[in-house]
Amino acid sequence: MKTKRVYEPTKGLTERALSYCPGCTHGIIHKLVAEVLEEQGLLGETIGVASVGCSVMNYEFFNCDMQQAPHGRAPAVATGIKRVKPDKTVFTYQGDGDLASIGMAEVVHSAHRSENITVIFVNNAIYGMTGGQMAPTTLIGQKTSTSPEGRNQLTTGLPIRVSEMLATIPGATYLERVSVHDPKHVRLAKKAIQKAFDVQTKKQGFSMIEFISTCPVNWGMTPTDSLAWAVDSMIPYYPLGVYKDATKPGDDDA
Amino acid sequence: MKRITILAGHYGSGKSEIAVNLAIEESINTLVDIDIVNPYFRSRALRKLLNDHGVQVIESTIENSTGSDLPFISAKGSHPFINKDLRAIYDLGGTELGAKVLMQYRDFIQDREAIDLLVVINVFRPETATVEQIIESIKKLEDTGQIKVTGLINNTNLMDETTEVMILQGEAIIAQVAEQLSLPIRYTFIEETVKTKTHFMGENKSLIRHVAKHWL
Amino acid sequence: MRNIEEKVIVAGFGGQGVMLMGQILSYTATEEGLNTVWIPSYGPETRGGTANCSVIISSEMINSPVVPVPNTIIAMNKPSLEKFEPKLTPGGTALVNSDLIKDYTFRDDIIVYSVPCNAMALSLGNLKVANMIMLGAYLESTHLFEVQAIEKTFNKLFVGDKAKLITLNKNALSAGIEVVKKQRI
Amino acid sequence: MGKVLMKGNEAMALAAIKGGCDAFYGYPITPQNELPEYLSKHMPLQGKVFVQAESEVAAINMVYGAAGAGARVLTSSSSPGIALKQEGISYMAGSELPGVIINVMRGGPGLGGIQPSQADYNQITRGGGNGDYHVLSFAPESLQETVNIVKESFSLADYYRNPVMIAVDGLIGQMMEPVELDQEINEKVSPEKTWAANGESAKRGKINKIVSLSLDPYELEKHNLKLQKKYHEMIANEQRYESILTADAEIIIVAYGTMARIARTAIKSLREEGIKAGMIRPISIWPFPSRAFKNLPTTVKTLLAVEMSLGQMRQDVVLSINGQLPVEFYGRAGGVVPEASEIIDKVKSIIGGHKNEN
Repeated sequence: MKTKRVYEPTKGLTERALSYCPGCTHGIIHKLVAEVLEEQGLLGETIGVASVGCSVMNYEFFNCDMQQAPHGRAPAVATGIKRVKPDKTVFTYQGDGDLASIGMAEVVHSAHRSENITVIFVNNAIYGMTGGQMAPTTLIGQKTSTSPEGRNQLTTGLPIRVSEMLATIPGATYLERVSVHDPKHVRLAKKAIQKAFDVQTKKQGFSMIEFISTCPVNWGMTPTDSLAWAVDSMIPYYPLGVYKDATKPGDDDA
Repeated sequence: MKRITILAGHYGSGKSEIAVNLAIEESINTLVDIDIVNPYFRSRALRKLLNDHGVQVIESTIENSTGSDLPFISAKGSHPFINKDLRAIYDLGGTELGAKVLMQYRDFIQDREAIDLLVVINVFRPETATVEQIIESIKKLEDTGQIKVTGLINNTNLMDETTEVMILQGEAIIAQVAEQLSLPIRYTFIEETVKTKTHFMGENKSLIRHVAKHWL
Repeated sequence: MRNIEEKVIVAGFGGQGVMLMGQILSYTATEEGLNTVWIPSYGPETRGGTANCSVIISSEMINSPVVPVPNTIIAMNKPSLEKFEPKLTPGGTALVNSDLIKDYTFRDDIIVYSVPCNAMALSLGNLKVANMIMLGAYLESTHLFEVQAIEKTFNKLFVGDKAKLITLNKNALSAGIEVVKKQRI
Repeated sequence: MGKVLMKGNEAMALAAIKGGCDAFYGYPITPQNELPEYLSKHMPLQGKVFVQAESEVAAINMVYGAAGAGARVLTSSSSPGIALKQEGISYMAGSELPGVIINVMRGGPGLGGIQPSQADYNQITRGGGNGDYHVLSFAPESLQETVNIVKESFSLADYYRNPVMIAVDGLIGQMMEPVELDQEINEKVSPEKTWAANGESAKRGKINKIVSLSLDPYELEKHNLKLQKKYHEMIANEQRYESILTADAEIIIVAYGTMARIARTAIKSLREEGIKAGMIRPISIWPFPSRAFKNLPTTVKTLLAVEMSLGQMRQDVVLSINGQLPVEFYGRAGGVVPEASEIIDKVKSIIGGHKNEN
């Protein structure tokens, strides 16, 4: 009997088994980014910047040149690379602790300079790697190991909406928040990544895709419950959609 | 011993030592390390010793990363709940936060009768020094993990400065907890340096320090 | 080769062009093949307060760039004179802006040239060239360089839009030279 | 090009361009501002990169990124800014990336002042970042020496795949002195950067990774030992110093940078008075030129460390002489530049002291 190959793994990922916990959406996001790089023919001329957090070892997973950045500094490292290699594709892959807390200055200023890089921002409202502490994106009332009674806005402020904030910066070119909780949204998320790398290829400036993600282990939920919680609790506070699109539609030759 | 024993307790209570001791002595074939709270003093480092005793260790999915402090949980962690051939000990992280990790397995836990959740107590740990403190921590644990505690372990010790009197001091406090919560004291662990003929409450076991030997 | 060992401190308000005076001396020294070091006072002092720079010009290799004891001081205002006159070496020269320094009792072991450089600059039509009048006075008092050497530096320094300033600055230089010549007599 | 009169900061900037610098990333701080100001004008003219970062922290990480991509990179700052850059410097050393860092030192601790100082000696030679690493560091005394070392440092950084720091004090940054920018220098020839993560994996046929993370302690130890081997090579090959009038000296002053120039003036006066003073002038401060202290003439009775800091370099002198001779100290701090007369007085008090002992 003849077999027909209908699917094969993307070449954008290495053979290494991912190090993520069961039910974590990092795996899906890795796959989407890798597929887009492969499909757009960019893989062989891309430099990825790994950050600190659960995805710290993603330099083992992405099948392209990679550099590992200090905590929060990925957009600065990417700036350094992009300025000396303006024709290469440069992306960072950062979590919410890395990007929205310790590395807030770097992402804001990279957007501000309209640095021609793509930021993949994975927001799961918690510090996963260090054991479930409160992140700047942790929701009000959400219990974490450093907000044992639930996050209290009086002492810790309200969760930061990064996409909305960066949308106020003139230099930001393309900002979209997506989710990967079901197949339909996975497809939409992939489109967003395609758009972001497209913006970079056309040298149109700073692009960032924010992913609503999960952490079953540190949220203390089953994987399915955590996807439901992302939909029911996170998306209402972090609505999906395009927050900034400063590219000119139809003007593909620009 | 039940098919699955989950060990909980404050960090520094001696969970990991007891997990290793029980695994070796009680012909357990699987030790699941899901301590994401304090991954530094965990039983993973003892993989070889355990393997030599026929115990497979389920731990981080990062291969060959000894000394790693990346708290990833292996997908294999749910296997003992599903595969009835496995006799397993789960080593949870300290405090109630360690129990949070159990929540992801909720859908797999069908046979609750086969599971013991034992709380390891050392009354010389300042956070579990009084009856009230211990009861409160057990309640938090049950609340966070959505699972009932089924027994207590007296592991009162000051490492090699432990004396018989200290163990009895611990027993006096833990016995009150046991009475108020209607829980049995399942084991008392006796530091191997303590020479005593006294029989303490529960099954008595001599504690051989495997983890500390590697770390301290 | 001439045996030269000149240490001068130029001081005044920020905006009086004291840094430029020192730099012109160093530029000229470089062109003449001499060793030279120019050091500014920098930081808050240069923003509206007193500003000063020190210049060493030497036929030998210059070791310490610091000038604790100058041979010459150029004081464009009174605070500068008060600060640096005590440091001047005995027998040294002080060139002072007499328009801004009045009623001052000078040390009796130094040579003083009083140059009304503000008034002179105004009569040349631009207060800003007071520093170049002072530079002329310095040249005449030390004979460190030929006038032509300084004028060469002007030609290099004032280029483009600034080229039109060369004549004015040369005139200022000559005026300063004349003042000292007269005081010598 | 003959001799030109340039300000130290400008001269270093131009020297960097002549040394083949591809990119500069920096953040303003006194007293080094003329350096980025010069490069902001001249780098773009040469089709090269200039970026003013949002902070020193970002700047050094841009350097880290660009160095990882294979470029010749420069950053400059002054003491408190260098303190902020230590994390990135440690990452560069850990992942073996070349890069040049110019430190125009000012007084500390904390925000300190803006006047010249040498108080970063420990920060530079002991390493302000985490881990067992060293930064090859030079402390020139004149603009000519500075310019030559800046030019050379890019090839040294490439050769050793390690950060190189040029440590000058605020005075050298601010002073003007004639310099010859095209003097011949010894450039180390370094192999092609086949390790760079420069986005050429398709062409290269393999993936490159720039990483300092290593979770297996035995692997990490191995990496550390490899780094140590490199540092030992630097200790063997890069000790640089100048011995001045040491052959018959009774007292040897040890001083570097501007301090050494002031000491030269002091020595000249002392010799005129018949006091036999000499000097060892470290040019590399890491590795410290311990070699200079071997086989000193028997006439030498005392060493005198002179610094614009309070005994930081003296420790290295003590280690180098290893108890064979007493090591006296004179220093000023906080941005005060000692005068030659202060050193002369100190020498006389020491010599007098010896005479009393005899």
